[in-house]
Amino acid sequence: MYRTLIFSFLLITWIILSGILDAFHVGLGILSCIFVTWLSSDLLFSNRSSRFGDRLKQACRLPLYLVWLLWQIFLANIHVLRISFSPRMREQIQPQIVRFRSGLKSDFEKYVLAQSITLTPGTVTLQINGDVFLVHAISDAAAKGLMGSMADRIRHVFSTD
Amino acid sequence: MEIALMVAGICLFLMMIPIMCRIIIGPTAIDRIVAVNVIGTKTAVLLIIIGALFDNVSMFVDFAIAYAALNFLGSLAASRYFNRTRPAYGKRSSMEVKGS
Amino acid sequence: MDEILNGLSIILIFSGLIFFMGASVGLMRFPDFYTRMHAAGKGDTLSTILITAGMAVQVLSHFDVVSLFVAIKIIAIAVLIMLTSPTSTHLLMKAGYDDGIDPVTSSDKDGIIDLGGPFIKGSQSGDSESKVKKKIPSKKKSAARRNSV
Amino acid sequence: MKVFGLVAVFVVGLLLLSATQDFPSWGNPRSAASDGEVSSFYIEKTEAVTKVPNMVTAVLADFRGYDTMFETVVIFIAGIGIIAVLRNFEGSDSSIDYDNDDNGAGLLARFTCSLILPFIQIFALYVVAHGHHSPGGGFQGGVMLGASYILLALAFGLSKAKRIFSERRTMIFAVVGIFIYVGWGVLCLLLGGEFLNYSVLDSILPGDAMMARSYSMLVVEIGVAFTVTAIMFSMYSNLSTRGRLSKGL
Repeated sequence: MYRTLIFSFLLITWIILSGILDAFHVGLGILSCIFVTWLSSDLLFSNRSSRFGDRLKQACRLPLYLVWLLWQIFLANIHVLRISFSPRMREQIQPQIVRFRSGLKSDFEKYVLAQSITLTPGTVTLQINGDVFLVHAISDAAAKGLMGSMADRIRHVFSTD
Repeated sequence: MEIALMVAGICLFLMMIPIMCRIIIGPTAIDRIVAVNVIGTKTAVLLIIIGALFDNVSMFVDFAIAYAALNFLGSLAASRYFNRTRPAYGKRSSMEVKGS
Repeated sequence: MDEILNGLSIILIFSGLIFFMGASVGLMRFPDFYTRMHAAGKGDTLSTILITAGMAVQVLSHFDVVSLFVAIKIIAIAVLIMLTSPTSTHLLMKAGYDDGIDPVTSSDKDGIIDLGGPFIKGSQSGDSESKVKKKIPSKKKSAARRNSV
Repeated sequence: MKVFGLVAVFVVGLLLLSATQDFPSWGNPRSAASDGEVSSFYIEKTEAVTKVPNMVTAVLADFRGYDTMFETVVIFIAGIGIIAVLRNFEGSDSSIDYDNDDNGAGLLARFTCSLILPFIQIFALYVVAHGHHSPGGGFQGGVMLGASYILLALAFGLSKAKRIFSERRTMIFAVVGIFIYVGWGVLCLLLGGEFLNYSVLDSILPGDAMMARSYSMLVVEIGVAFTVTAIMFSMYSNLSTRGRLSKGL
């Protein structure tokens, strides 16, 4: 079932890449997609136990989160831009290493949280040990921002209800 | 429009110069790799702009995808190399790593 | 219509260039490699997203199926970089941290600051301790002091 | 020693720069490269004779098929050479368990790689299959496909990549690539043409003689891609483990 899904993803990718829609090239595409599905379909969707309805809900919630994340990335860049052009830069940054527990269960949630932390204001994930995140923050404000709503939002996106 | 793209490409190239300075002055090896990584990402973008200038984006976009993917491979390999060779530097101390 | 799309794409491309300028200046000016990583990782991603979005709008300005596919490919580059750039930032920073490059910290912030957690509402464990900052003394305090701002 | 190297590089660079004065000026239509009989033949006849829009691919895989075949063999020999120099069978005894030490590059790298890897592979196959229409072909696609397995080995540890690309299978792939290429040429011989003269294959392929050449180029490129992929991965795994083929980079 998941293999079919992966196959259709890959076929869509092929058609977008190829742009030639005659029988010969689409046939080659189908062959290649079967080949790649056979080779590496175990890489996508590491957790195969969840039902398709849950997946669908998650897929619907994810774009909303991504839009919010894009806005946060924009803010992050304004932040870095202001710091790097300010003449008194050394007073504006308070580099520090903080750690916290996220409370997220599955690995993929942790992955999304770590990537989001790296993309958003002044923080970069340094290490993940089990549930404990070690984060390098560029200023006090950025470190405080870690306690915001991000983990909650991710929890909401990947919750099964 | 062509002039705007030309200006954008030239600006992109000029802004790579400080990053190249960072590659030269270091001071740590990882600084240099970060700078190379940034230049690699921007080269992918620059390839698209060049494609638009030559009026052949559909060809250049393939190069850009390949470049972006291989760029990630490079930084992944570099980070694993530094993790692996850590015993060569000895224990955690900043002095030995600098200038390497 | 064409003018609007062209103008939009020029605005996107040049705002991307401004962010890239921030990244490149930050890469020069920041004091240590951890902070430089912030400039590189973030400025790079957003400027790439903006410039590629601008180019996609530009390609779409004469609309047909082929240019739609090309635009999707350009957006795919942005997605690829959005996935890989934070990962490589994290990996390189982790490699530096494991290698023993000491971060430059402000004078009252050396060591690791514990923020507690978990930050999920309704989570049962560890709430009593959450949001209590406590400092853990660093083993290499002297080294960190030497580097402090 | 560094200064000596700098001087050597500088002198050689000056020599090369002085040689550029003899080049024809940029875009000169009367230069030797574009004025000759051969290149004008390629430029005028390629699309008519082979039905391949991309002239470079046609020259590479059809008109100069011998050249490309031996380029593939050169790559194969390079891989064999690296194995001959580096492969260290002493380290592979079971007393030292290197594989346990190699657990990849962490959670983030694992997830990122598993998200982008299938798409990189499909992109590589696309590059192989569309050598006729866009820049690309066997060498480029093979490099991308090999790189995808290097990525797998870097992110998940070499043992995971070796599950698909064991040493034996790598060498079989490399040989099969060359075998496809040479075998296709021999097939031409058997059907009464010259070696690598694809136009006689129209009796077994659909379409006329020109389409047969077009399809044959695809087959040949697939062979090249096989060899390049296998040798790329073999080179990486030998170089990064000092020939032990365990414990990754």
